[in-house]
Amino acid sequence: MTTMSFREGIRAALADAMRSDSDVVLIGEDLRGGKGGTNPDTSVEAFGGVFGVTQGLWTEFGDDRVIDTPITESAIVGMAAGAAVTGLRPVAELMFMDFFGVAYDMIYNQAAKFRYMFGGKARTPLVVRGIIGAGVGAAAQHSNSPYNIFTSTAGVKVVVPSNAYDARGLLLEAIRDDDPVLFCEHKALYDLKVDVPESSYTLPLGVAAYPREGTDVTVVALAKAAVDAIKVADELKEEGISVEVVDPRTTSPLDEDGILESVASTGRLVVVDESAARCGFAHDVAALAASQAFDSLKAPIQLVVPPHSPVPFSTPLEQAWLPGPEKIAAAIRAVVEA
Amino acid sequence: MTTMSFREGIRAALADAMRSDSDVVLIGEDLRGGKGGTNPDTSVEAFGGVFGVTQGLWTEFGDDRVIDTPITESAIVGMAAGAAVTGLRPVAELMFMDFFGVAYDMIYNQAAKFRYMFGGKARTPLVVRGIIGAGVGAAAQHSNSPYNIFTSTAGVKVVVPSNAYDARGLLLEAIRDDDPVLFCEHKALYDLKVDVPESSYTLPLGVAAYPREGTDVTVVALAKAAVDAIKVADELKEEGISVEVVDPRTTSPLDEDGILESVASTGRLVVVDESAARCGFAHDVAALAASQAFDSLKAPIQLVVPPHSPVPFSTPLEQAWLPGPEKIAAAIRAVVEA
Amino acid sequence: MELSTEQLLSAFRKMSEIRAFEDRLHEENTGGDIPGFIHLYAGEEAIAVGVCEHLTAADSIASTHRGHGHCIAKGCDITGMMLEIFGRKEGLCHGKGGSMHIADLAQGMLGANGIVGGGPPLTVGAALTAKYKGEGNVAVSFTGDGGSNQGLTFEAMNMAVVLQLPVLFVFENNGMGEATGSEFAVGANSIAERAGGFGLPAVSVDGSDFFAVHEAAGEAIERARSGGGPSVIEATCNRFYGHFEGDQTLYRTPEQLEEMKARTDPLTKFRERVDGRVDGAELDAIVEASRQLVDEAVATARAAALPDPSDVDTDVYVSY
Amino acid sequence: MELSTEQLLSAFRKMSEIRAFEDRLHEENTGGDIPGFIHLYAGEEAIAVGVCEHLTAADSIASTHRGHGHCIAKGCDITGMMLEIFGRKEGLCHGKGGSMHIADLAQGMLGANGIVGGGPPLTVGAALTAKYKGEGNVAVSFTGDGGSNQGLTFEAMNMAVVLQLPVLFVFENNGMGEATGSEFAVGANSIAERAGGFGLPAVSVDGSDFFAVHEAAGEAIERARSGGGPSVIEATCNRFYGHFEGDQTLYRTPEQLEEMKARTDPLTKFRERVDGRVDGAELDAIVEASRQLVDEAVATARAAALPDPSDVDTDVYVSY
Ligand SMILES: Cc1ncc(C[n+]2csc(CCOP(=O)(O)OP(=O)(O)O)c2C)c(N)n1
Ligand SMILES: Cc1ncc(C[n+]2csc(CCOP(=O)(O)OP(=O)(O)O)c2C)c(N)n1
Ligand SMILES: [Mg+2]
Ligand SMILES: [Mg+2]
Repeated sequence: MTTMSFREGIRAALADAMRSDSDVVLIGEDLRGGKGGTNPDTSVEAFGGVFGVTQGLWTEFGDDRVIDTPITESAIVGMAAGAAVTGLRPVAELMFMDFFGVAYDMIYNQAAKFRYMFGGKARTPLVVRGIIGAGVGAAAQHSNSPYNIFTSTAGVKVVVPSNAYDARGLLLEAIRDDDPVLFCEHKALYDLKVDVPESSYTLPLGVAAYPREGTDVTVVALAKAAVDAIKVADELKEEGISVEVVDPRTTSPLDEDGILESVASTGRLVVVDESAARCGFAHDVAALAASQAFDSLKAPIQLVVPPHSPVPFSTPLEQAWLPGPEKIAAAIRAVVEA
Repeated sequence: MTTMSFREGIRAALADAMRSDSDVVLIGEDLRGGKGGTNPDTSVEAFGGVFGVTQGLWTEFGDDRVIDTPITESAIVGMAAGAAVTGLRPVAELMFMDFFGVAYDMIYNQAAKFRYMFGGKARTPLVVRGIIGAGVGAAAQHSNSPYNIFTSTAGVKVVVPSNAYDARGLLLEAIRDDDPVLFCEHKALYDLKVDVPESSYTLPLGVAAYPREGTDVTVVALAKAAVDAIKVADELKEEGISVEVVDPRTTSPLDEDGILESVASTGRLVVVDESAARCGFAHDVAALAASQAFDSLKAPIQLVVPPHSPVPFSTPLEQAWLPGPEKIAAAIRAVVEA
Repeated sequence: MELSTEQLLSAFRKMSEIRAFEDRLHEENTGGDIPGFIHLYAGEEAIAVGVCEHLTAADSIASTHRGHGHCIAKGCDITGMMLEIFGRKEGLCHGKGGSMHIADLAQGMLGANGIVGGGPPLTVGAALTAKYKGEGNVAVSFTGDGGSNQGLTFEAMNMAVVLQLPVLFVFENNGMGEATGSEFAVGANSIAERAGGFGLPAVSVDGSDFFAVHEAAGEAIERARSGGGPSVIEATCNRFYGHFEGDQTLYRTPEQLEEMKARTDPLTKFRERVDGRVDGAELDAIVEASRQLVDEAVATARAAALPDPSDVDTDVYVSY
Repeated sequence: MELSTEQLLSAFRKMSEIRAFEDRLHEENTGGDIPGFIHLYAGEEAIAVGVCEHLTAADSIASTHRGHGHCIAKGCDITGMMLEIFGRKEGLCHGKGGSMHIADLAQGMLGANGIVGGGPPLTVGAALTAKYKGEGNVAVSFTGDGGSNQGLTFEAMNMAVVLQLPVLFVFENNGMGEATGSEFAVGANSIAERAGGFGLPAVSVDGSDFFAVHEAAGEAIERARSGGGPSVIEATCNRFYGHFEGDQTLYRTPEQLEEMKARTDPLTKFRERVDGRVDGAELDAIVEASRQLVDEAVATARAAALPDPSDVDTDVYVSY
């Protein structure tokens, strides 16, 4: 065991994948940084990703495998998709997932649908990484978490991890998976450290984690919300409320059985989700429970989601926007008392 | 009263809007058709829209107001958004809503967020029209109904009408509305005729219709699904099952009270929705009921949604994909018997 | 580059097969038995064939909504295609794709594409694979004049130049995007010139002339194979049917169409060019054989089984 | 076009204000009091000012993530901007937007933009309004060298040419997009030449020379106002700080930066050019006044109230 930040976990998985399979290439903007710059020292990695995630990879793997590109997201994702169906195993970076709107056709109508449209003949081992999440003042165009949109897209898988351990294992699995995967990295987690095995490992897609077991209420939460939910669970334990935290880790495939079993055992459900106030991931989980665990439900399902607004810039507004610990605790109390 | 097809209803609303407000302009591909063609008769409307919706409008309103463009959806929607914040009232056509992925940034990060990002100072009276829906063999890239994605986007309104009467009234309202509206036209409805007033009228956004009243079960259904649900309701009446059909008509704003009241009165909910198997509009409505009408629910909520797959081409597959009358009837029976 | 008789016959056969396929589909379609949208390639055969005769199955192409010609030129099975267009279980895509999504990855055919401009970025990806694997393969995208205005297409060209990928962008300028003329929709003076500004060799050729296309494509593909990077070919042409089946083609007059067909039929032009070198009777036989092949494909398709409804949710993922 | 002393002083004042604003933000930022991302415009002042001096509030501009300079040049209130950047309730956008989303529609400033390439399509829309209303107004987009490679930008240029809209696309080529050089990322030989291929007049100017920018912009804007359609200006320049605050700028050496600052400072160059025509002491006073203005803006911002959390869901819709 060693300790890794979320950022380091992702970097480790990329390195694991690249060392073990020469078909894995990275494609994106400033993964290295410095191409076409004026610094005469051509061994410099000027960026290593905007958040430093890919630092060191170009030095180890070189130009052929760490491919810096112009600012041209449709071509980045499209190129990665085309490379994936023809034999590479590309990991494209969209930088901020907020930018999906300039490139989503290459996922939505292309990579996601190849296999189906072509009658099962295509394999598209593509990963698209991107940053999600509010909480750091990045404002309306750099703080979104559109994984609900990705989840609704048939043909892609979606990973939304909450810690370095999951991130590393799931990213390696995603890269080795033969289907397109959208891998979402919450920016507020990058510096968070947890224990992680020294050597390479994978975790299966579609299997939830249970960071806290409990009997009074099930809280389903992902990414930063999972961290908040764990904190709240620990606090409420003092008050005598026993909270089970289910972290699905991947929204597609979703560990439906894992969620339903937990709801069946507690009879109460709170879903915490940053993706959207409408048609979000929280609504998906709530609908799952309301259609398939209805008989075990003892109280209304509680959704802890942001308001139906863009993400505001100023800190007090942003904090009010986020489904943070206080709102989670209030929802748990409400559902336990109901 | 007169009789109009869905197509004619939309055309009438466009004409109503253009006649009454000279700031209304149409922007899209082949709205007229024939520009740069070789036919020496320059008065010809070669297309009038791919489904003939805009036929006659160029003849009446001319080049300045019916603006044919190259195939360049980001620029179409972006231009419309830019025109909207500077004083026009544009109606852009995306042709098939399936194409949103090449243009969505101009909605998601731009038009939808202007007002909020700019502290309430912008008005963006933009309508984006587009075709949705499966059922006519248009296959995986021309049959989607991504209104769940639109609904999850804060800052836009979303209209998904099921008949010519609603379509005409809601489209005129949408054009006169000062916020961006995504207007979804189900292609399987274009030829469907209903009674419509001769002269111009509007219908409010956010108010559901109740095409059938009933006491045993609430069926929430939109667009083509609403037509199917009405048919099923009439059939099941014979069997003694009293079905209330709620057609929200707009998914954002959503008539939450209207839906909740109906669910409170029947105690049973079936949601029929073509948008997605995951994080769809059905899940949104189910979550609404499970969180806010839980105590009146007597049975599990039933979701009638497609499988989590792209839309297949071949007719038997496509029929199996669609949430059609048989599946609606089965869900109603299941929920009534539960 | 002088072509052998065998090469000439092979090219003519492909062009004839495409023509027979499209003419026949036009007839079939009026019967209403084919669901969805059909876009016919008749009139543009010399482009697909002139390019693809330089390619092997290890090279990739990406196509458009108007994809039948590219499929046939790239070696897709004609019966398999017809089965697909009729939505049959044994179609090339098991009935899941249809006309606009025919693909055959084993032949290096990455798919027709319902998104205008969808092909170029994908082709750039295939070219990245080719470059990375270093086996001298190339990738080609076919895009219309309409698609030449899409952001996707422009981005793909810049990316290919920046990474110096072995890719050829072919612009089939048939003068129309749906009902809108390229005269209007392409703001530039020329698609090729505009593309040239992106920093890659770009030429314009008569796309109804197989030999002109074949020569230009040969140069570009050879350059790509030998590490010389991307190129563009704009090939002017005409489509002999409407944009899709059902289009009334009001943007041109019937007389214009007739004149155009008489002047720019790639098959006629080919015959004229090989007159004296190839026996006309042999070409007639190829035309006849092509028709027969397509007739049989239609008969097979009509008689074939439809997919089973239970297959609706298979083939979405490799594993889920 | 000879500029009056008044015009020269006005331009210098704007450039000084921008410089003071950005220098001060750079200092402030090291304190960590400003949330989010900050991109500074120092070094590029001559472009925003050289263009915007031709515009009135009835003309529109769309900007980038590096928007402060465009805002000031277009007439946004400096205190309002500072309040916004500090996330205050009385900021230009009531604290909802922040540095990357400052807008002031009343001034024709359609917004900074966090999406690279986001501005050009919006500008084309503003130009459509201008053309439709027929009052001789124009629209201008500012886009970086990096943004010049986005599909959005290419599409916008083609649309503007096709519809002959009164718009000017300004490309601020500061040589870098984040940490990647335009040398690498722009496959074409030149941004202006590539743009020219789209069918509109395109020139390249020294963007550190106010007079060069001002003259080229004057021509292009005059052409647009009088119905002559769209134009492109590529303005080469340098940014004096990192891509964003926090960037270590490893893609260039400190010596290169110093050399570049000495050679291409637009304010220094301006002073040299007006030497003899304008009194240096007057210019010094402007510099001093600009600093003071910005100091006061910072003081005001620091003292100002934050928004109320209950405002989180206001301003989403006009009505809902
Ligand atoms: C992104 C997108 N926009 C619009 C369409 C509708 N559409 C299908 S084909 C076509 C015209 C394409 O013209 P061109 O590229 O010249 O190809 P051609 O049909 O002439 O072969 C259009 C507009 C589409 N399929 N995809
Ligand atoms: C669509 C999109 N892609 C990537 C980014 C991240 N990003 C922000 S600024 C920037 C560089 C822009 O370079 P350039 O256009 O040259 O402008 P400059 O920063 O030099 O002013 C990048 C890549 C973004 N904001 N939007
Ligand atoms: Mg064409
Ligand atoms: Mg730059």
